[in-house]
Amino acid sequence: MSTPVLEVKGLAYAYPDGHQALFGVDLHVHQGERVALLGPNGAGKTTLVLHLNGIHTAGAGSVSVSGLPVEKANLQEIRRRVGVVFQDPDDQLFMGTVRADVAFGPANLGLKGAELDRRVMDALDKVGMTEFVDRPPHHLSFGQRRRVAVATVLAMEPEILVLDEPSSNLDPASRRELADILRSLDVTVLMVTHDLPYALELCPRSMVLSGGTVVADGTTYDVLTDDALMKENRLELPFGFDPRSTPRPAR
Amino acid sequence: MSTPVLEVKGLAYAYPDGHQALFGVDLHVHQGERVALLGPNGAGKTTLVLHLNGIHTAGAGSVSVSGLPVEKANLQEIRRRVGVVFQDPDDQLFMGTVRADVAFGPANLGLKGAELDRRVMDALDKVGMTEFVDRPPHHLSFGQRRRVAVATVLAMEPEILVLDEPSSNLDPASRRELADILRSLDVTVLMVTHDLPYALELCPRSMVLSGGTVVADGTTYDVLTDDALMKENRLELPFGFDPRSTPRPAR
Amino acid sequence: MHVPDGFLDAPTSTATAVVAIGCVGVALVGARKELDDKTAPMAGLVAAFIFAVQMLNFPVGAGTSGHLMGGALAAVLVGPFTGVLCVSVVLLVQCLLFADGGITALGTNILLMGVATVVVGWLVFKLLQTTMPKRLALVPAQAGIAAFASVPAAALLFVGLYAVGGAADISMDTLLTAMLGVHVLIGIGEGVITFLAIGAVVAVRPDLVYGARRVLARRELEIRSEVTA
Amino acid sequence: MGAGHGHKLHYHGHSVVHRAPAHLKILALLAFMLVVVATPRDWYAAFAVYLGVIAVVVAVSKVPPTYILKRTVVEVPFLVFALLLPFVAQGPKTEVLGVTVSQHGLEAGIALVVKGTLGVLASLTLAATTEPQDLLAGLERLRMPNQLVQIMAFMVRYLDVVTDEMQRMKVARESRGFNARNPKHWPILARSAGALFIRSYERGERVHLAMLSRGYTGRMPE
Ligand SMILES: Nc1ncnc2c1ncn2[C@@H]1O[C@H](COP(=O)(O)OP(=O)(O)OP(=O)(O)O)[C@@H](O)[C@H]1O
Ligand SMILES: Nc1ncnc2c1ncn2[C@@H]1O[C@H](COP(=O)(O)OP(=O)(O)OP(=O)(O)O)[C@@H](O)[C@H]1O
Ligand SMILES: [Mg+2]
Ligand SMILES: [Mg+2]
Repeated sequence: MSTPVLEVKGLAYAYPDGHQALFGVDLHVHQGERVALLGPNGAGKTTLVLHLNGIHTAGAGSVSVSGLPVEKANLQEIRRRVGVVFQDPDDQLFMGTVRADVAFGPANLGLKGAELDRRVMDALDKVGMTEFVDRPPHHLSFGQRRRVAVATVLAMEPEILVLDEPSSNLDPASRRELADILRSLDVTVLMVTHDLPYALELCPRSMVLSGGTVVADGTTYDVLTDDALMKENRLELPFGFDPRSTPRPAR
Repeated sequence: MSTPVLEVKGLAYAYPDGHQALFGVDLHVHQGERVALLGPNGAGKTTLVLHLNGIHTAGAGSVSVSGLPVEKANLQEIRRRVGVVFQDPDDQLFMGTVRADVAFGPANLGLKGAELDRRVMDALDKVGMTEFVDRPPHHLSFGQRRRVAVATVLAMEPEILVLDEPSSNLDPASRRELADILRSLDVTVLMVTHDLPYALELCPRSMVLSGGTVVADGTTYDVLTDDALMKENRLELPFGFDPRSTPRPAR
Repeated sequence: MHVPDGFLDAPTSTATAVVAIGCVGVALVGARKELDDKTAPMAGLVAAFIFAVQMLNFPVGAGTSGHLMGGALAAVLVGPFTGVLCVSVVLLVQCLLFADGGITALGTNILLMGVATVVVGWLVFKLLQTTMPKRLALVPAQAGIAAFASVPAAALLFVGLYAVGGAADISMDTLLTAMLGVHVLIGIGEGVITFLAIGAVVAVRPDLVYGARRVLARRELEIRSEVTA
Repeated sequence: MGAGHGHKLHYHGHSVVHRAPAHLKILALLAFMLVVVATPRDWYAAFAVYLGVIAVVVAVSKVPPTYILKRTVVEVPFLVFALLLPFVAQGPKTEVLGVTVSQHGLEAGIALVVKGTLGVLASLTLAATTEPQDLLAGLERLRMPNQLVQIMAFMVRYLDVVTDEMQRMKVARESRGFNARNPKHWPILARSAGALFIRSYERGERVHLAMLSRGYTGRMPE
């Protein structure tokens, strides 16, 4: 098999205040896969995600992206390849206007002028936020900020998209549109979510993180229908939803 | 009919930067009702919610709570009666420890000592966060912060609970537990949500806000099965969910 | 004690400017060891905080204005060299954007509030650290005492500079008594605030306190091997 | 946190003075003040000319003079000092309006007021016509060492973060029945100040990391 685009081995991490969040995580994601990362609140999902582009530095174990170890010398390159949408859009948006914010990443990659403009408007168009291009991001509604946050990362056209609960606070149509966008892109996707039907719809494969380790890894259908596993990890299917009665999604 | 506990008449509001978000909102909520507030991103839901305890001041129209107009003289009393869970937990939590944060509200109501302690631990117990009582809230995971944010409001035992997307970022079990809590309390609930199955499960009545006005008000079942209305307001049922095939929830 | 334009005569102002530039130069070299990717934002925040603290400007008795200085706080949080840089940046911003302290007196101000308080604060802090047991819990108190000591020290330097280049010959005794009296009071406030601020940071993010790094224990990570499905 | 959408002292405008490159404005301010300070204290005519120069610049900039005058209050503490000088200084005495004061102290006090006021007016004119962002760029062009530029850039940004977090905390407190007018609540304010420090730092740190995640290398893209 080819080298995995994301490879995490024995990853452990403690926050500066001494609280340990990861206790030896192992995972592989291959080129073009769409993988859901499930698990209860406080499982360590966000902590794991923030290792994938070197925001946190492994306390033990290793992380590599397309064979490149995540370490100081490679950070520039790795951050070009891995785009992370944070769980909190307020952590992601910092410029004075939506346009400047979305342009920030591509401009750092060296894009300019019309080309830069096209990238910005394309990305905003995808998330349906073109009309807000000259507003300050912190004057938008929460869901609008989330959409802009997604656009800032799409505009960089990364090879690997890591999204931390991208669908939360989105209205139902935006949620579906985001799924359409992710399906239409030819990139590897790792998506943290608590929305199990969404995971089933979008990601053929799922991993369950719990208490700082990976406790399950398989097809999303198998994970969602494993009642014992689900119960142990605070995963429950929502009211009125049964994966057994839905059409098996196409890959 | 009795005086409504929440009464909004012709409410209009523009943000300080000149952007108008509400264009004449009318609504009534009666004692003991549980009402869902649906609508697309940017519809004005959060803006409306922030009028209900006087954080924003009506630009035109009026808001009253149990007959008491929301104005400076009544704010203290209104904030005792109306508990608001903000959309962003970071807006809600500000003290150095979870305990201090949850105790803050009841302490302002004059509670002390053992009584105060009981309130705090009760509220944290409800959201399953007792073991985090001495951690700083800003060092918790997003979902954990959301749960503490809910606890800070529960601890005040308000008569009217207003929740802005309380279920986002919660793991599925916590989401269900929150529904159980809300059902078990004898209070009036107004809940903003994008999670339509959750609205159907929990709230017999729904209102749809769109472009700053109320465009629909009826039973949640009727709203969710009105295809034209749904489509117009970016409301879509999630993958694998059909209200027609679910058991009608008990009131 | 932001000195305005024309308060000291031209030769004194020039001399202090030269000394200040020298000190900032030394700090720039020294700070290379202290400043990295993660500490640059910290230095910025410390500067912002000192800025806010110094805005609490209250006129006091026999003459000058008094306010908190924050030099010792900066030294303990980000290290002495970066500390000098932080306070200097604050003074530069105050001078250019708020007209607080004259542009021709910038050197004097940096010397008084940037260099003197940081150096004295840091020396006292180090002295306390070496003579007291190595315990994290003691760091805030040590910082508080250092902060208290740093303020009258700066006042003393101020009186010295005024004696050399002051515009009017007032009795040095009067000035000295007045300045010291006032600044001992300010020093108490400075000490308490520094104690509280460092205490708050040490409690949840001890790694952010430069002066606490020596006493931070290394933590062992636990690995849990679980059977993966 | 908007990256530098003005500060309290900036008066939005598009005049020549607003548009002039910031580094030239800083140099001009410095040169102007050096001349002012070096002027002997009894050349009153010269000071009148300096004041005229400032008045012309302010007029060209179209910043309302009252806008600048209102902000000269930073000077007050030193005015107090200047007013006291004639009474505490030594040397030959003279009589003004029937009060015996020190001749030397009187002259020094007047000079202090005159020079200090010119300095404050000139600096405020710069502040009113220059965005912090431009000022930063100007200092960079003047070869201010990179470490100082970085600290200042973060400081300007953090001032926004801190105000923003402070505002959020205020709303949160008030929603839960808090009323800051009561002094018995001060300890709570003190404790939340500690939380504010960490919170602002961590928010700023996360934003900084978000910038790095999008390829930031320490310099804003054009
Ligand atoms: N800044 C921090 N400092 C200390 N501990 C933290 C910090 N952030 C998170 N933690 C702790 O680390 C653990 C893992 O947190 P993480 O944010 O990774 O959870 P998560 O799986 O993303 O949860 P959620 O679904 O709620 O977002 C939690 O127990 C949390 O309390
Ligand atoms: N602080 C602000 N300043 C200016 N405009 C704002 C501000 N906050 C929100 N808006 C605008 O007001 C409108 C309503 O925003 P609001 O936050 O109420 O939407 P919402 O219905 O809560 O959306 P969401 O589902 O995304 O949370 C939006 O168009 C938004 O851009
Ligand atoms: Mg998370
Ligand atoms: Mg909202």
